[in-house]
Amino acid sequence: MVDTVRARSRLYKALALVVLLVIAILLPLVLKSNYQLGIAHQALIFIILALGYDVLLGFTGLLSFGHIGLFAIGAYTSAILVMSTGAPFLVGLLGAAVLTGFIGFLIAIPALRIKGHYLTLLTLALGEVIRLVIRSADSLTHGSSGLSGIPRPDIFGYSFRQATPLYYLLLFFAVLAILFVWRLKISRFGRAFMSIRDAEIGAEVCGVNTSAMKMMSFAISAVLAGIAGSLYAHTMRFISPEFFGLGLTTTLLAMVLIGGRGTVVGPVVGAALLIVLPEALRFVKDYYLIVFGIAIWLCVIGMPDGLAGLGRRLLKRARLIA
Amino acid sequence: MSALLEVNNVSKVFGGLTAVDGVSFTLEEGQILGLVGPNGSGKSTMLNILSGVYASDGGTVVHRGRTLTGLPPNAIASAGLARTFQNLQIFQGMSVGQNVLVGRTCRMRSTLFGSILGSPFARREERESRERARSLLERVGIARYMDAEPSSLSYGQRRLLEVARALASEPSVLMLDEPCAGLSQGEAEELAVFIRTLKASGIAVIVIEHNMRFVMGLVDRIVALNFGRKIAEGDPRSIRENEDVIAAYLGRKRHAHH
Amino acid sequence: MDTFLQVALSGVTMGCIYAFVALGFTLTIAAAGVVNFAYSEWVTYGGFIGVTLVSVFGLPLWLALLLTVLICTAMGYLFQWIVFTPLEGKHFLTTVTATIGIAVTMQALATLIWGPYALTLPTFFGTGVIDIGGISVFPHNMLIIAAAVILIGGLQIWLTGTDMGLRLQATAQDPTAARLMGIRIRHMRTFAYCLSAALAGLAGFLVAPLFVVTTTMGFGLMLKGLAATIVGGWGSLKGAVFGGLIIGIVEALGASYVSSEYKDGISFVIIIAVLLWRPRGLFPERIAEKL
Amino acid sequence: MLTIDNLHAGYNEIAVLHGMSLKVEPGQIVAVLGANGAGKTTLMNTLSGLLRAMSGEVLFEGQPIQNMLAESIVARGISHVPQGRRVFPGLTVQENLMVARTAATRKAPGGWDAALAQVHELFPRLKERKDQLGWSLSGGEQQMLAVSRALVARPKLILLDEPSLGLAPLIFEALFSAILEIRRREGTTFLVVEQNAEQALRVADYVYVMELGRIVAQGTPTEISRDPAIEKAYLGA
Repeated sequence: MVDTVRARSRLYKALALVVLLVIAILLPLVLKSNYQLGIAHQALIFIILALGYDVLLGFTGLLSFGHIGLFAIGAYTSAILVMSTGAPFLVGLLGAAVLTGFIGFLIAIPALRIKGHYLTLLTLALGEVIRLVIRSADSLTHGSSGLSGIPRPDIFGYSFRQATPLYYLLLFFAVLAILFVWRLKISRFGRAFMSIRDAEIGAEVCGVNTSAMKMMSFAISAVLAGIAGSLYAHTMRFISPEFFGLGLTTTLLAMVLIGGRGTVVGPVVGAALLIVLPEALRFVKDYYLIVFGIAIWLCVIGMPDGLAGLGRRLLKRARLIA
Repeated sequence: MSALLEVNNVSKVFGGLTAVDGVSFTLEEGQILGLVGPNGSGKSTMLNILSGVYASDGGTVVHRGRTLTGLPPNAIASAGLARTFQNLQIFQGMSVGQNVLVGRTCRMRSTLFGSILGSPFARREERESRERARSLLERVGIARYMDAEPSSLSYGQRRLLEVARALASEPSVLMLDEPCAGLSQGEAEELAVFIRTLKASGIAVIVIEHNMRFVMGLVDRIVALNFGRKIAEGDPRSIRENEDVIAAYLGRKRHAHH
Repeated sequence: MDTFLQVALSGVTMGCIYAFVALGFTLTIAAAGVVNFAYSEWVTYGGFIGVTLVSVFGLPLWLALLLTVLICTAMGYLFQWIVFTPLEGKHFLTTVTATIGIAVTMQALATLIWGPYALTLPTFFGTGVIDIGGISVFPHNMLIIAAAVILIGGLQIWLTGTDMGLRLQATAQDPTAARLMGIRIRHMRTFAYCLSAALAGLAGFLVAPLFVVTTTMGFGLMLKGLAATIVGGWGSLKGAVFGGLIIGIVEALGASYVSSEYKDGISFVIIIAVLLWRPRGLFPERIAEKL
Repeated sequence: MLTIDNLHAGYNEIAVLHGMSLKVEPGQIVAVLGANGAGKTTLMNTLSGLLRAMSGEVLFEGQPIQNMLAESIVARGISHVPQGRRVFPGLTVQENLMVARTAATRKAPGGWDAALAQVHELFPRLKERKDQLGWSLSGGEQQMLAVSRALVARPKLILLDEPSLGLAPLIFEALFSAILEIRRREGTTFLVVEQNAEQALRVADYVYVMELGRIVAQGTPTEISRDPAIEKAYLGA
């Protein structure tokens, strides 16, 4: 009985995913302007970034305020590699992923000893220092005026200059990221991450090497941030240090929390929602932020598990009634 | 023949207070050992040292000829020492089945990429671990909650979940910290029966427990602590009649122990 | 030497402001266990309310200062009631996120009310400079330092010399034991929020003439306040004061002898350096050893 | 004075007390004995209002108090000396006592000065250490301070939770004689839960034995010390 319920819920889940994917594939047919496609581009990039943040925050329970710093490093690394050495896009992307992964790994070393709010403040300071360094390394980054004219992705001679092909490229990466994080979650590594989040000492005596797992979690989330950064640089074609500030950290945090931390669908929905919503509500921009802040507050108080948790609860109730 | 676990002269100091003071005892294969003593006598500290949660300030712990002293908890778990907690350390955000699977971590070998890409080895390992987790949950009688959240379990069932999780690492020594706290009389009796089946399957057990009725009826041997020191060791009958133990519990006839 | 003293004096001035901010931020952590990331906005509002009272309503500065502190206190009372009560006893992650949300709302609201442009507040003593032993001193700086001495000294006397002060300390140190002494910890917490908000108003008002009032003013100050809590000890009121002064002085010296370009980075470097050296800050909290 | 009837209580949804009933008469010293995990601290925390009762009734001077807040119960005249003492670590001895003042302190003859003098007379050590911070006191001194904090509130009933815990025998003997002295002078009633049976049996007027959240035996100290129930409660059948 239990097994059939499980199998059926799995089937529904798979079906929902296929439907979503089909919608995502057909979306460019509906989106008329490059402006609308541009929003879709951003949503896809932030899905990757939020998924990586969720690995750290939602799975492993580590609150970093410096994640945007890694995103920035990814963006600048890729842009500089491609623009100043003429390397192909894929090399820039790879370079960004490797460098951010390495830096994530470095951040993890002190993070093993520094806990709770101290870790949050350390990462906040690191993120700001990264931004200051980018701003003052004029010769490489053009300082606060930013880097412009970053070329669009070009893979084996095929240029993703047009908005629609670029959309499919980003969709491809986002789907890869979703699959990766989903497989991670149901693997022994994902379980180890979550056990650290829920009861660190319990995890240790269960044989989880908490140090190694925290490092891995930091590195994975950093690699995803690096990839997202690279894609951002080559999609927007302009980056500046001001963009990668603490305001963006807040937005990222809200994406994961409103969507539902510790889940795969949560950051996807959260990122899409928080990119599309302000654009849709552009005419009330100032009011939007007022409502947005209160919504964050309401979410953590009233829906601690985010939209994903709310959805699960509603489904359960529906099943009980049926 | 050397013992399964040898604890030699172990000490632990917190600030100025000596919580465990030169305690030694041995545990044989398939034995059930009770660790008793009044509040603050150092039992929990002892268990924390054995499981690696605390580093000891002196002495050695030797398991099957291998010195465990100074190893981190996860290495001690791999060596075959598993434990439960008095104030439960359940992974609340994971299903009951996943909780038990975490207990198997130290027996799993698949790599990150093997797991993500679903290599044949990783898939087989995952499947086998799942089956083992299910059979362990069946043994403690909560298999039907495999996909439920731990919060839907009763307090007693959560204790059993921790036992199943500890057993998932295939330990040779299982350490239970106050397994009866919060259990009804009936549940405690069921637990005693279950612990005896573990003994029958060759697992040695160390139990810390305040419920003396439970301890006396279950264990083969008792080590009694007071003020961090071992004050008596022997079978349950001799412990119950031991003057020092009675004094430690009831405050009668105090000798110069401290 | 004179330049050194000059720089040190301006460092002490800013240090006093940081101390106010760190103190107010720490008060709610100590008394209610709530980390209030919206504190930055409370400081901002202190500045804006001050400007409004002076330039729109034409109130004299002293009255405006008094009213600003009063309005902020009322705001603190209202906030603890509506915003923070649901957060008590919740996880650090929850309170941080919720208060960041509140900060976003308050900042957007400030932009809506006062606009995105910088506003200015005149000082009490004009822009003149007085000369004390070869050092030129802005009278406003002296006012800030005097306010800090009076306020922090007064707070110290109040905390240790009055029933209410002792009860607040008891609540911070052990709320359960405090309840057993018949202390109404609810009232103590409400009071801590009001005091915290009053300090924010004061800091915002006093700092305004030194710079300009913008919607991000409080945020910059709070980052310094955070650095102060790391240096002085998380949750410690004394630590907040010392930490604030140290950050202010180090920052001023660094800006004048190293590079003013990196002035804002100094407090971040201090945070990183201190935490790498001592993972739980310079003066770690006592934590329970038992499982 | 205090009547507990069929009390059920515990933490979260887990009951620790399964129908406790006991009575304390004015001026008595009543001891509740039991091994660890019997539910003694849960009983104390429920009486002082730190925990809500699940069901049952607690009458103090004829009034139900089981749903009152800790702050109001202190005002009614019940002071709880918690397990582990819980002295305020960052306050001096004097400040710890000042914090414990209530309306009753002021109303009593002599007010605060008399209360302080009484404490200093009972525990001269606290007078010597009056400017020392709470955390720097020894265990025995902390226990004296914890009892004194309760005394300052001029209560009718003092709840003592494991006063002997972690104390050397000589020190808690001194503590118990101080308790007898307090009762002689003020007529204060005491409810003491203890693991250390011998000491409690010496001073108590009436004794209850607790096992797994229930009363399993009661009587005068002489009756109880002969009762096999007590040894059973501690050492198993």
